[in-house]
Amino acid sequence: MNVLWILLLPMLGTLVPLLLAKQSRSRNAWGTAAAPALALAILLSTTQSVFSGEVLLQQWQWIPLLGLDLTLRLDGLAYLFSLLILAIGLLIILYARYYLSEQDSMPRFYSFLMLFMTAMLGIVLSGNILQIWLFWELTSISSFLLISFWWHKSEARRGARMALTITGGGGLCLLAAFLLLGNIAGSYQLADILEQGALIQQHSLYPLLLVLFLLGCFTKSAQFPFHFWLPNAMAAPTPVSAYLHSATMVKAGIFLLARFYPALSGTELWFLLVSLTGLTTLLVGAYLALFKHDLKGLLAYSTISHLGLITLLFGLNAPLAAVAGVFHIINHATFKASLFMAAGIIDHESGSRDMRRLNGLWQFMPITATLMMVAAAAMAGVPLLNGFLSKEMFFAETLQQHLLGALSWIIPLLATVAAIFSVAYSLRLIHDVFFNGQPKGLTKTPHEPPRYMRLPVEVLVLLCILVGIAPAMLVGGLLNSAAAAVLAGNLPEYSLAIWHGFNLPLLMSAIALAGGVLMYVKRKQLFDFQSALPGVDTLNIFEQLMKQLTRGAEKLYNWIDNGSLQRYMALLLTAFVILAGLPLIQMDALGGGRAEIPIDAVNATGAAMLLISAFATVVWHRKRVVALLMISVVGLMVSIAFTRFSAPDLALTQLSVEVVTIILLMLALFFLPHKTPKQSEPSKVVRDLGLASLVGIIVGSLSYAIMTRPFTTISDFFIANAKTGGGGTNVVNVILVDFRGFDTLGEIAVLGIAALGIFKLLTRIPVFKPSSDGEGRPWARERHPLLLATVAQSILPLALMVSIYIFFRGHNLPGGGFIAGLITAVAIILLYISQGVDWVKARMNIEYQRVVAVGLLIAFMTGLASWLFGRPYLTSWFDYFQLPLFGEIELASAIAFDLGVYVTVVGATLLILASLGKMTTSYRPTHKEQL
Amino acid sequence: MNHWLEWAVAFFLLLGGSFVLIGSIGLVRMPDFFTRLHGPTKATTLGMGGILLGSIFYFSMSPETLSVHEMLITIFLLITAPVSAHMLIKTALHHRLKAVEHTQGEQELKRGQAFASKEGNRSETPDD
Amino acid sequence: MLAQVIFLVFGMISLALLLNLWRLMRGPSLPDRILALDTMYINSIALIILYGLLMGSPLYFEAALLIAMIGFVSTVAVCKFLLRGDIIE
Amino acid sequence: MRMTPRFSWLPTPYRSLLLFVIWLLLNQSLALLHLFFATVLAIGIPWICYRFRDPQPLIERPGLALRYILRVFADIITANAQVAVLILGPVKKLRPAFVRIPLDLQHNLPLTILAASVSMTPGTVSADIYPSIEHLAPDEPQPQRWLLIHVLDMDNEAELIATIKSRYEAPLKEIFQC
Amino acid sequence: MNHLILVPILLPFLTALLIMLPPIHYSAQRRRWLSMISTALLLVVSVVLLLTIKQQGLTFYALGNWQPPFGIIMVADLVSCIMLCLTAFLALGAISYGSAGEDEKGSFFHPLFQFQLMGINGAFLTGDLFNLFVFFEVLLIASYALLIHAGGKNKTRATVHYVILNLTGSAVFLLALAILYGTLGTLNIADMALKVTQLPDDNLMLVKAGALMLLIVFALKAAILPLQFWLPATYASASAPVAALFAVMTKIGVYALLRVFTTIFGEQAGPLQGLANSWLWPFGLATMLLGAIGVLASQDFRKLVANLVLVSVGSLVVLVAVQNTAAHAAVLYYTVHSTLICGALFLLADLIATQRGKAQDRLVAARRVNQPVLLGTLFVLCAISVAGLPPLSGFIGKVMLLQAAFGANGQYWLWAILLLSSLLVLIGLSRAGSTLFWRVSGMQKAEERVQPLQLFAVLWLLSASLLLMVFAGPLTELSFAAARQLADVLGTIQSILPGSGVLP
Amino acid sequence: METLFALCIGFLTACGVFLMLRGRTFPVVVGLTMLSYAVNLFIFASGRLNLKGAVVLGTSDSYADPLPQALVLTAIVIGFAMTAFLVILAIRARADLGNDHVDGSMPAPRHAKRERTK
Ligand code: NA
Ligand code: NA
Repeated sequence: MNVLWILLLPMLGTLVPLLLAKQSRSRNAWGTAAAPALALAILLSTTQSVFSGEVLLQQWQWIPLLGLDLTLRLDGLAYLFSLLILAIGLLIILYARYYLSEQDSMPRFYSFLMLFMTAMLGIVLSGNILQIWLFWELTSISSFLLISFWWHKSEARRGARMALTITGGGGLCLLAAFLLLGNIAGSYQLADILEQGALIQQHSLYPLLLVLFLLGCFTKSAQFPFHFWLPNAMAAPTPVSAYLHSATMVKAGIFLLARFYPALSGTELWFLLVSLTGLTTLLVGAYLALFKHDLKGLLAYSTISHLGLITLLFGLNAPLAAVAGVFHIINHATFKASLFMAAGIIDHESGSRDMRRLNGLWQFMPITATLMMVAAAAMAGVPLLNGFLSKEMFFAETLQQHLLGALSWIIPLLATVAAIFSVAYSLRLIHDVFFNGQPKGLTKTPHEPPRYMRLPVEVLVLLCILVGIAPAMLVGGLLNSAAAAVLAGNLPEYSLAIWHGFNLPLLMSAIALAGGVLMYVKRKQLFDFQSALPGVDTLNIFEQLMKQLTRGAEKLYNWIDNGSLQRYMALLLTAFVILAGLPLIQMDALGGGRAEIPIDAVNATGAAMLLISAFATVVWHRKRVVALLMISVVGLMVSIAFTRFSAPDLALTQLSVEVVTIILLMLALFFLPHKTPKQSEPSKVVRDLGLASLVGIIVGSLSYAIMTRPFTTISDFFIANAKTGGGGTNVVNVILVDFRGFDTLGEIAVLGIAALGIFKLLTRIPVFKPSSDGEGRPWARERHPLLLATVAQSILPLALMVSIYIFFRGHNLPGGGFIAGLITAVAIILLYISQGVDWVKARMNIEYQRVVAVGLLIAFMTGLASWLFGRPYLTSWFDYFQLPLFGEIELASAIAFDLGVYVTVVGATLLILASLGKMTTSYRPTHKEQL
Repeated sequence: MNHWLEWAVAFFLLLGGSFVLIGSIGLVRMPDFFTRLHGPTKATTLGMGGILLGSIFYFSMSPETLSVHEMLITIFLLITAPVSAHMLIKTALHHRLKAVEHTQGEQELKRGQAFASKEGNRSETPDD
Repeated sequence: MLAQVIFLVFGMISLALLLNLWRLMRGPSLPDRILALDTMYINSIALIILYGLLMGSPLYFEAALLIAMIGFVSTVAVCKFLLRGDIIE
Repeated sequence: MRMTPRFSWLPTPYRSLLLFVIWLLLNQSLALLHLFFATVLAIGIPWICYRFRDPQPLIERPGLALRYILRVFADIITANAQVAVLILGPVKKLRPAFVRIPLDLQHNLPLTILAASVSMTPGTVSADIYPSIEHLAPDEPQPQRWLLIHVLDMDNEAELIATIKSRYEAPLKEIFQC
Repeated sequence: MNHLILVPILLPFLTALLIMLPPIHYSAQRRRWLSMISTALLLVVSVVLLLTIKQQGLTFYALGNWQPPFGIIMVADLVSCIMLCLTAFLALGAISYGSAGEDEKGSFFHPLFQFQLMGINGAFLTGDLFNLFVFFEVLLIASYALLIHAGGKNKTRATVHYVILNLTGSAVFLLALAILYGTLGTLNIADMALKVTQLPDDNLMLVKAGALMLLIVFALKAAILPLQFWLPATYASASAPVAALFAVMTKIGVYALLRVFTTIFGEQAGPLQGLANSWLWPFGLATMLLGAIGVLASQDFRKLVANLVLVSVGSLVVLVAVQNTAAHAAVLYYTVHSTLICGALFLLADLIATQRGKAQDRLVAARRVNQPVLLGTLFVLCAISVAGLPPLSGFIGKVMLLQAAFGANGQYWLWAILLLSSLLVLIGLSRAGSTLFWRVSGMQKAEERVQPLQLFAVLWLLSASLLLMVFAGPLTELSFAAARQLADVLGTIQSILPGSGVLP
Repeated sequence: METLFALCIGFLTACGVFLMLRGRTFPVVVGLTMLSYAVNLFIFASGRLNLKGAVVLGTSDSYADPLPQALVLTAIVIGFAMTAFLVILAIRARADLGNDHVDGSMPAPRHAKRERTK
């Protein structure tokens, strides 16, 4: 339970500042501090058992199928990091109370900070590697929010995005590494993985895994060449820098190196990748730090350098080096956090961080200056301070390794060079800021900070001194247990004494101190040399890179997707040609051996007419009216084909749909140009012709292949059961209203919806009403020719009669509700054509959308009625009744269903055609009318 | 099978088919739109009547039924053919189609075209 | 004998249809084309009735009836379109 | 001339009769059931459709009407034979013409029947009835209207006009009493 | 027989009709409430159905009491039930959002919305290939009509493309159906799976042609490269609730792929087994990458979200091609996650656009949103989830996807492209977020505020991401169970066609 | 006959596809209509051709396959609904966008495009 609370309390703590938002700033700070303080207390309560080597474990099932169980694991390493996170976190909370101004939203800051703390604790306490990743990414997110806290500053936004991009990318690599790791080890539990070091290192995927893993660690820990995000993250408020960029987040990568040390280290590859990266980073960071004029910039590069140092230590594949690494983690956290906070104080109280302007601050803030001097000295590795101890160990370790064979001496040499730089920039930090003449152009007079703002710095500096003097007493146990965890129990002999006698490491330290002082004294030449080099503005480069990436993406995307439907269609059809054509090519023979029906002259004539008129439609497609007439012939021939090949129902439907379509197209042509301009380039026409021919050839061949193959189908069932089970002799109709009635229900729904959609399309459409036809003739004078009007009125009853006839016979003979509905609708449309909208509206004022709804409802309810009899939806019913005089009659539920179809069709057709017709009248569809 | 009926069927079918064909020949042969209109309007209608009569007789040959519903198609064609012709010739007037050269009553044609298209002056009488 | 007659008439109707198509393609004016199409519709009725005779089946009657109706309505609609542009006004 | 029907439930009796017959034609049956349906529909459909009908003069002389129909039928057959000959004959010898016939009839229904009869019979096609009275205000007097016809082969214009007026227009005036 | 299976289709249908008729028809409030209540009820029904099926196993409903393979059947298995629940959940969010005023910007919003649901649910439930076509058409026609809701030039332009492409797609669907019917002689999916095993060699390639044509159709619906072109403009221009609902539309394509290519051409299909995989794999990867590039390239936020949809589609399709239980389980989990979160993003985009004045959702400096804290928080949460960052559901989805690829051919391609596209998405989202909320020009604030119903809608959809995370254990188990059921083709055939005898 | 039938289907498809590839809405509508004819005939043909088998019970002894006919009926109706929607959409696009190009705007001529990129 204990370990859980260490994580849970800060998590709950994210809410505290939000809840206290209305309270005073101090209360907010104290309230926020309460949760981590309590967590710290719990952590301290476990000291005994952790130091004794116990591993506290807690586990809950979460996603067993992914191998992701919530596991908390507190060992020495986790203890060390938790301690750093919580303790320094508390100091930061206190510090931030004074650092943040009135304009800054304190609840937001504290909430983000607590979120970050939770994430960090999550990483170090996790006992499951997927869970580690979960918290790992959470640190990226929360640090993004913290870096961009002053979002109105452009460099804050950019810095945050840069950090997120780099660490996010690294996080993805880490995920891949973890998945590989889990897969190799057969478990995602940390404990299992740490035991499988040998297995993992022998696996063929180990190199890939390691590279991915290190990419994750190095990006987070700002190792070269990913280091550049860290200086740019300095746009964040200083408490953030002090916390994230010195003590915690940048250490997350280091933490992982330490955490997986037993499983991954010890190989040649590990050494090469880790130690060389660390060494490079150590040098690059130290060198660049010297030339930064920004206080925080200098600290940032120094952090990079120290992180490189720690990385190098872990890369040396030596147990003692690992111990030194752990030790330096502690020391770096203390002195760097205090330095950042002190820098923040200077910034806060003097209004600047530019060391070219900050001079002689000793006279204004002696206490702060003293504190900073001590911390800087610790950073430089001055004896009696904690930094000296770990640096000493570091030097010793660089001397112990023989990894580069005969060239192994390079490592201690370069380490010393880095140390010289380290001393030089530390010296600059002190001298340039606190002495070196008078301040230049500061906006306010610097002064000491409030009492409690300095307190965190004081505490940390005190620790630097105390650890420096009595290391074994103060951090002996901590280091011991942490190092033991890193080394999986194989702790080497080592001593934390201040004095190891005169030895090579001490000499290296001395050289570093002396060299550093000398270098600082001679800094002028170095600075001149550096300023002669071309400056590298990483932020701008990154921004430019991102812009180029975006622009490149845009260009590529627009090149692929140029917004032209013709291209989309061509691609769709090409896909068709390839996918449908390939199997055809693989086929042995197209024909399937089924005997063909002989061709007769009449059918040949029909086919010829069909082909000619289809061809004519294409040829004349730009003369739209002519094309329409030609395609009517095609439609007519198709209907005749249906009749010829024993499908009277199809012919009827095709014919009735045909007429409605022609009316529709005629209506539409009024609002569209009558001619299509010639626009396609010849090459495009050729391409289209080719594509169309290929599609045609494939479809025709497929059809031929099917028709000439023998066949067995479920249709025999329909023929056998139409009369006995469906009560009708027209099998097609019985299929429609009974066997597959659900299709029909969907089909009339489509029709109804289309009608609604069309009404919607016509609502409030801007009318464009041509005053003359395509040739420029004004329209004819007579709106409603007399003969047509009279005849249309006489045809109506006839058509109604025919449609009733067609309706009722449908079940047993060709016909049915759909065709009947279209006949009725056409008869009414004929009235619209011959008499106009006003005339019809005066005699019949129906909202057709309601007719559609009623029709659908009838069909729907017919289906539902079968539930009353405990039957599935749409179960049909029919029976024969013997009536006196009339004889036998059949009643069937199919009739009711067909009635629904009929009403829907009438409603939908009229809604479509009449709405379109009404566009030029005072009854135009508007939205209000419908409301 | 009733022999007489069979003859009747053959007769009417042949008669109808001939007239239908003649109507279409007219459509192709005649020199201008107005003369072309006559064939399809009249000959074809009659031809259809013949074929439909043939069909009526044919289906009446089978013993149990008297098939007369083809009458309905005939009625329909008789009602609609003049209207179609009327609409077509109105369109032709509106489009000012030329009549073949030796057509008599040129002014009547002109006047008809004028009335088809003229806007306004609705009560004007077609007097010279 | 009847079968031969029916085939003969089939031939006549087919020829008539082709003639219609010729006029439809040839034009020259739109009314000419519409007239040709209207005639084609009517001739198709004959064709379908003949199919009915050939099959000895009355199932084709409705298709013929329907063509009579749609031929008329589409002809009227196209003419109205050419006359007034707006077919429902 | 009478424009309003005798029975409101049976506004158009001849049309009802026609529908009654058509229903029986369609179903090809004289069974009691169909007779019953035919009656219902013959009454019901005209009743529904009556609102979609402009008032027209009613047939006052049904006998005459029947005779007129038979005459037109006979004319169709003879006229068609003539037209067939003309179509197959030499095209050059045709004497096409446009002719204008003054109209005595005024109402839409008789005019329509006249125009239709003319279209179906002797080598003539009705082209137009003008002027149109569509835009006429209700109080304006009706102008003299004309029937424009196209003749395929015209012999004598006056004779043709006289034939049409006497053979078709006069009986229609009689039938509708207008 | 359990009528419950049919309710997800019938309920929205009836609701749509009732909304069009008096007395509901008359008042906007009544229309809204009926629509919302009905959708909530739909969710309840879907969940109950899911629980029932989980207990009883696969169940089917024979419409008209005509037994398969002759009649049309609706099949409820875990996969379809999960999709039903997803749709209802999403729809409730979308309809709530729409009821805050968007619905009155054009006619028939609620009926069309319900019709759309009917079509979608029908497509999920049907066990008949032609009936699937019909429901596709129902949902398509409703989507056409919804797409133009509230009007505007962009909508019209996008709709023209969308409609024409889909009409072509429908034609291909019909051709494919005809080929399959003409060779297999049946339309029932389970029966087709059975008939495929008895196919004469002569017909093999014909069936393959039909199947690959179906692949085109579903790829078009799912928006797989090179058939994805309709998607960005369509989704970016649609009215917010419509776009949110559309988030599930591409998933219908993925679902159909899963259904057809694991059942009909599943393990029993012999030489035709898994015939789509070699196509789906590369094109899925390409789609994913293109979507990620699109996220970077997008000049406005809605287009960015539309491209996020593409990314998710690409990931799903690749996994469909992997064709193992873990992959299909991942597909299911990830589908639910990505659909809901994309829906939430579309709604959120609308809220942001409304508050940014003229700039709308374009990624340029503009006036500050009125409620930066609220919208910003929502944005961050949505972004975290959709980018696959922890702790929201996206991260679980991503882990599932990556894990499922273990052992697949070309696993590293998938990993590389998936991770790369994740990075690109992260970059794109951080750019979008910082532009939308932080690049402020002028101090003028808009007056628009988020309405309660709108807020509810976004929170509702976002809460899904949280629930998917918290209950990830049982939900992944459910996904695996569903995937196992899906893969058990022989079992499916046995339960639908019990008389079909023992298969080879 | 099957050959002829397949030829017609293929030719109609090709014509329809060609028209659907045009740049204006109206030819696309016409092309779509043509393609629908082809597709309907194709579905119909999947039940194999039969000259003498209208599926009305009691009128024949070898019936055509009724199922494709029913499918075609559904396809015709749905096709009609879709065509209608597309037609009206074309009108709407013309009204909203001022032209009847499928992309809602005239594509710039090629040489003009090249100049712009220069
Ligand atoms: Na200075
Ligand atoms: Na109009």
